[in-house]
Amino acid sequence: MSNNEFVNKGATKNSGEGRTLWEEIRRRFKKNKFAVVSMYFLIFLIALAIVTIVIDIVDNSNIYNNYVIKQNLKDKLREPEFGNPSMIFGCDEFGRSILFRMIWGTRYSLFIGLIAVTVSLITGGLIGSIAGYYGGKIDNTIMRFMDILLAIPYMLLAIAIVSALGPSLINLLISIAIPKIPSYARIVRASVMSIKDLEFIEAGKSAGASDIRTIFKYILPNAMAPVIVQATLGVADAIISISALSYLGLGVQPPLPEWGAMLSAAKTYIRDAWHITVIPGLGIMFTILALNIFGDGLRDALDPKLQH
Amino acid sequence: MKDLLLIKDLVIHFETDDGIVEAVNNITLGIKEGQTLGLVGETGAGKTTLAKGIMRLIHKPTGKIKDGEILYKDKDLLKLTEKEMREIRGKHISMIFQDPMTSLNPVMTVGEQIGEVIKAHNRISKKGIEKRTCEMLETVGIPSGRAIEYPHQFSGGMKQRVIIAIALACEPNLLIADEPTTALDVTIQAQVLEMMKSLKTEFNTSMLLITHDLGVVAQNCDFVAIIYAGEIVEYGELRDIFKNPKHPYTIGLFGSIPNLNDNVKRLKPIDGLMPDPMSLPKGCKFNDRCKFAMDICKEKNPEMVLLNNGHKVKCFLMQNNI
Amino acid sequence: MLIPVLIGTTLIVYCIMDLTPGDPARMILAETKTSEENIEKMRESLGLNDPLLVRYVRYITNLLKGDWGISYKNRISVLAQIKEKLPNTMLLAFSGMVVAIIIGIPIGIIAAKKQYTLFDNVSMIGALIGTSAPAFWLGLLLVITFSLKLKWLPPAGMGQGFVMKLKSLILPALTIGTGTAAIITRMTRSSMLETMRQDYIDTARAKGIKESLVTTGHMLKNALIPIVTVVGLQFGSLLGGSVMTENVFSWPGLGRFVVESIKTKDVPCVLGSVVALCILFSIVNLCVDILYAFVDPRIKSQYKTSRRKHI
Amino acid sequence: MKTKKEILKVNNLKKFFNTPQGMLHAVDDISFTLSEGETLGVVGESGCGKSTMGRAILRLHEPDSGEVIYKGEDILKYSSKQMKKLRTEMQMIFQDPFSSLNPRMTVSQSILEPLLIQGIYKKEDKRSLRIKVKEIMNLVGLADRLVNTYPHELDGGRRQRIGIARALVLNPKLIICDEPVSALDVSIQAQVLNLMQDLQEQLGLTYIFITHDLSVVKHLSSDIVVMYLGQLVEKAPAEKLFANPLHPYTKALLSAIAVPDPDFKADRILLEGELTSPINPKPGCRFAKRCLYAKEECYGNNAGLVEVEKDHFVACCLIDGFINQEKGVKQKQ
Repeated sequence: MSNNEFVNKGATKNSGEGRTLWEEIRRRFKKNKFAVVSMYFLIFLIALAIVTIVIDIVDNSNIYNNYVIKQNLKDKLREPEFGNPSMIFGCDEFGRSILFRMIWGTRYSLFIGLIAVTVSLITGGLIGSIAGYYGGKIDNTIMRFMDILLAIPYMLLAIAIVSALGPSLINLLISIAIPKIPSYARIVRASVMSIKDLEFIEAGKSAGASDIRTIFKYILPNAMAPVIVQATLGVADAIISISALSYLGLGVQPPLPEWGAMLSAAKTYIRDAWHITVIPGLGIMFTILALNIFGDGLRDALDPKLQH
Repeated sequence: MKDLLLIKDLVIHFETDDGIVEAVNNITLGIKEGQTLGLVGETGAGKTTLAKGIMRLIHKPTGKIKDGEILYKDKDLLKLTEKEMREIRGKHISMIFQDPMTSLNPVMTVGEQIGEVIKAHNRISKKGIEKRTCEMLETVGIPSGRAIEYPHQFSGGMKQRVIIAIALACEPNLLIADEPTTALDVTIQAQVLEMMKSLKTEFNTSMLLITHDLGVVAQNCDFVAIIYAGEIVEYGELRDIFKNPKHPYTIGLFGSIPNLNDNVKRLKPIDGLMPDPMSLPKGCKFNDRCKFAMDICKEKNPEMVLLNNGHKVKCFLMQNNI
Repeated sequence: MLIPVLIGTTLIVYCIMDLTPGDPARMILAETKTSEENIEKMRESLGLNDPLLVRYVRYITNLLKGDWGISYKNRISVLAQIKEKLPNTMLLAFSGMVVAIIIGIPIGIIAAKKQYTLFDNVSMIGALIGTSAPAFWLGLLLVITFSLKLKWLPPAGMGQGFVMKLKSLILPALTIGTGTAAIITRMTRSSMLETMRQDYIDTARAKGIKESLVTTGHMLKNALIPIVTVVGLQFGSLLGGSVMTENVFSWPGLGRFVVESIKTKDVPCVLGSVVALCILFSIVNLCVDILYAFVDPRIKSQYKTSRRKHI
Repeated sequence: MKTKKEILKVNNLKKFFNTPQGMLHAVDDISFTLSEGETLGVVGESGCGKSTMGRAILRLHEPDSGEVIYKGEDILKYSSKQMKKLRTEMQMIFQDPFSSLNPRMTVSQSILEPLLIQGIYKKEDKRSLRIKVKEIMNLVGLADRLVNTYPHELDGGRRQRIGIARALVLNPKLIICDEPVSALDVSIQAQVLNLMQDLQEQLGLTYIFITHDLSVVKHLSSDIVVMYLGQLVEKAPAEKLFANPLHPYTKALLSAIAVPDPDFKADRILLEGELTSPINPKPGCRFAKRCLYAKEECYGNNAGLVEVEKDHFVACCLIDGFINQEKGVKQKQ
């Protein structure tokens, strides 16, 4: 006696069959025009950075040497001229075209930012999920240690680390990644704790699922949504920190064309040449603006309860 | 008996970017003076939307009252200005919401929340408000000394009593109760319903009791209206509806509840699912789940048919055999 | 809660600073070009050869006794320099916070009440730009426009006398405040929107009370709780921000002092400053906790449970 | 009547949680027996510990003491490996259709997950997995085309069927149902209750049916147990319990039901006051504070379950007084 007389009766939800979760998210994301535009802008920036690296390898960086590094003092502080392509942004204090330096500089901010965020995300995420899942004493000790790290203002910790280890790229990466670990740990912990008590976790346990399987196959995939959003906003934070450290002279060292370093060099010529301060700053701002809008769009798409 | 409140062809839709939610589709309903009308329906049938429509508390941008009139003492509430409507709310018509846990402001003392409604509707001194607040707390069975406490210091049942005190503080003529006891335990539910019944007679208020529990309706209501997919499908006196229900959906509802007296072994449920308010079927909304569905049911939406002593049914089956 | 956090922070910073290359004794005697064993004697006197932990414990005991050590560079007592510079940083940080609160909270509330209108979109775009523009770059822009081009305000430094001091405070306060104002605006707006969806707002409206009463008595009172948390948290990043702003405006505060002493590997100064800033930050967190109890009665009633769990 | 074979025996099961305010006696010394193919209804108001008891039997919450005898062995002594194997015999159905399914898994993945955990099938042998899923989905009345849909696309009733399918896939003997229909609407509730009854007849399942809805429990269960603040106060066959409730709390509970019949006038026993707190409870009967008949000795000792009539157990020290009083009334009529 099969009971399929209940089967195939009544209307299913109108959103159609087999619409996977990712299609649903993409459909909602598409509706936010700003977010889509900023996503393409970010892809453009990443492509730019990769292209410059490929060019450096291919023609063993002679463009880099004579356009980005070589100084020609006759063009010192030359105003931006819209006619001449390489002079659109004008020249800096050593007569180097700001346009080229900006293009070659994208790789530093973007890639260091991405790597720093991944490092702090993975370490913070691991610590957070262990604290969130096991709770009790483990949770307390970990969270107290995180509170201590959070008690030191972020910028101070970054400056202290980078000055102790010296201003190489790797040390810059570490000095940005480590202070951000507590905030990721806290987000992942909150997300894991909210999921760990849901009934489908108990259902898994009642079928015999082990702790590892529960954490990695059930909890983490569901905990990813808030973490991804935080990661995009985290990259924005990292870029601001890199340029701030370079501005203080502790980050990327001249002559490397990092945007923050360009600003730092520009502050001495602030009276007579406004463009060498404004343009790199705009570069930083638009990148971070794009990341923030993209992050917001992602959060609205991933967060189902926002539907009116 | 005269109608205290008469709703005529009320239509309420929610325009979301996924589509239009047709929550209430031209409902005509009257609430008699001093009587309790039970509004019975399942999730998504539009019960709460109807109640909020009467109070004009439909959430703006998306919610819109498309059409219809709500006549209260020969005044159409939908035509009133916001200021005039505010005088009605709490004074003439007040409302109790479903979940006591979230219906009280957590950062305001219980006494203030009761005093607020008294202050809004009558010009009396601070002393007078305090006295009235304590009176109300005592009538709902809460020691007036607890007026200075905050909602989180009360249990679910006690919170619901505070909410009832707020609603009845200005002795309204009509009390709308949206599933007042669904979130409570059986014994607490019995206490609260018993108290509401005695207060109703004491203040001579008429009541619109919204619920999905037919047992609560049987013990507390004088008239019953069954709502399905935003339409009233059957209306009548309590005994008419319980003793000889006519609409297939109502019959199905009675077949779905386990009955305490006779121990029937197998329930007779209604097949299929509730219709999705964003894509309601053509013709009678119940046709895809109805055992007696005829072709005409799939084409046209039936009219309300008046049977004996006010018993109305919205179904083609009734039309031909009067 | 204060003590373990302080010990933890000082220990971490002490270890980091210990990794800094370069020998302090050599730095102190750099000008005098004395022989190797003089430097060795200096190392002995400063007790630099003892293991890390011993030096740390000695440092902490001196700290509590009020001896915050002497700067390697200019031989002046670290505590004296901190006492002179800390008030400037506090002035900057508090004025920045005041700017942020005055701009952030009202705009956030109005944007939430007038959702989907022009005001809402404009203020949200403004808030987005506010969070995206790096603070130090914003400072430079302000200096260019208001000091160099329009010549209204001094470009850097702290003026003497009340009026001059105030005039020189405007730009740095704006710089440090804008980023925080943006975050507070967005936070206030989302907290208000969340509160507007709650059931007790419907209950309040069903009482027929004036809309203004519903907004102040019910919405604001509840929306304030997460806002207070964010303000407390933001103060930490404000102190961090002061490092950058003081550098741009060469404001004689602790932030600039820390950066200078880090560059010159002046360990006692760095340690002293970090300790001072952490104490300030912890005191602010304490005040936020106390403020919390007034704002949220549920916290007041079970105050013995551990610190706020809301973040 | 087929001879009742005992499938499960629970002795003095205890489960306490320590909270900042003190020790919460969630499940306090509970004992009962369950025979195969039967349904044991567990009834009680919120906070009486019925869900905790269900989870404690399956060791989802590790009980503090007591015995759970299944097929002659105490499963509380089992090692984790033995416990994993036992999962194929005892399963659970959950209450909230929205949080009991993994939002990231399709219907078929959710249903097959227990098989993959127990290693009965490997991920690779897709064909046999597909057949198994179709067979189980058909059994619980789910359309085949729903195989790849996600939970967020389905309504409460269908999600509950997926939960039932997931519990059946390991073909267990005993299923603990924690308020399986409370979150559903009346019409859908009836469909799921009928389905559970069919499955019980088809597969000879034994249910422990936990609910706060008294009319549902009467309809479905053969034996009923009433819980109050972590303790069993009464146990009896369904008809007996409703016909002649003995414990004062059961009487109040049954009189509080809103019977869907206008002519039924219940002689209401309205309980005063609120549920007392289960934290650091004082000895003696926990219902004494709210009981109308409470006497001095009720606060003294903790009366255990006493068999007053055939299969009718009550935990009340004044019970003898009631019965004589009742007998007296019967003679007078």
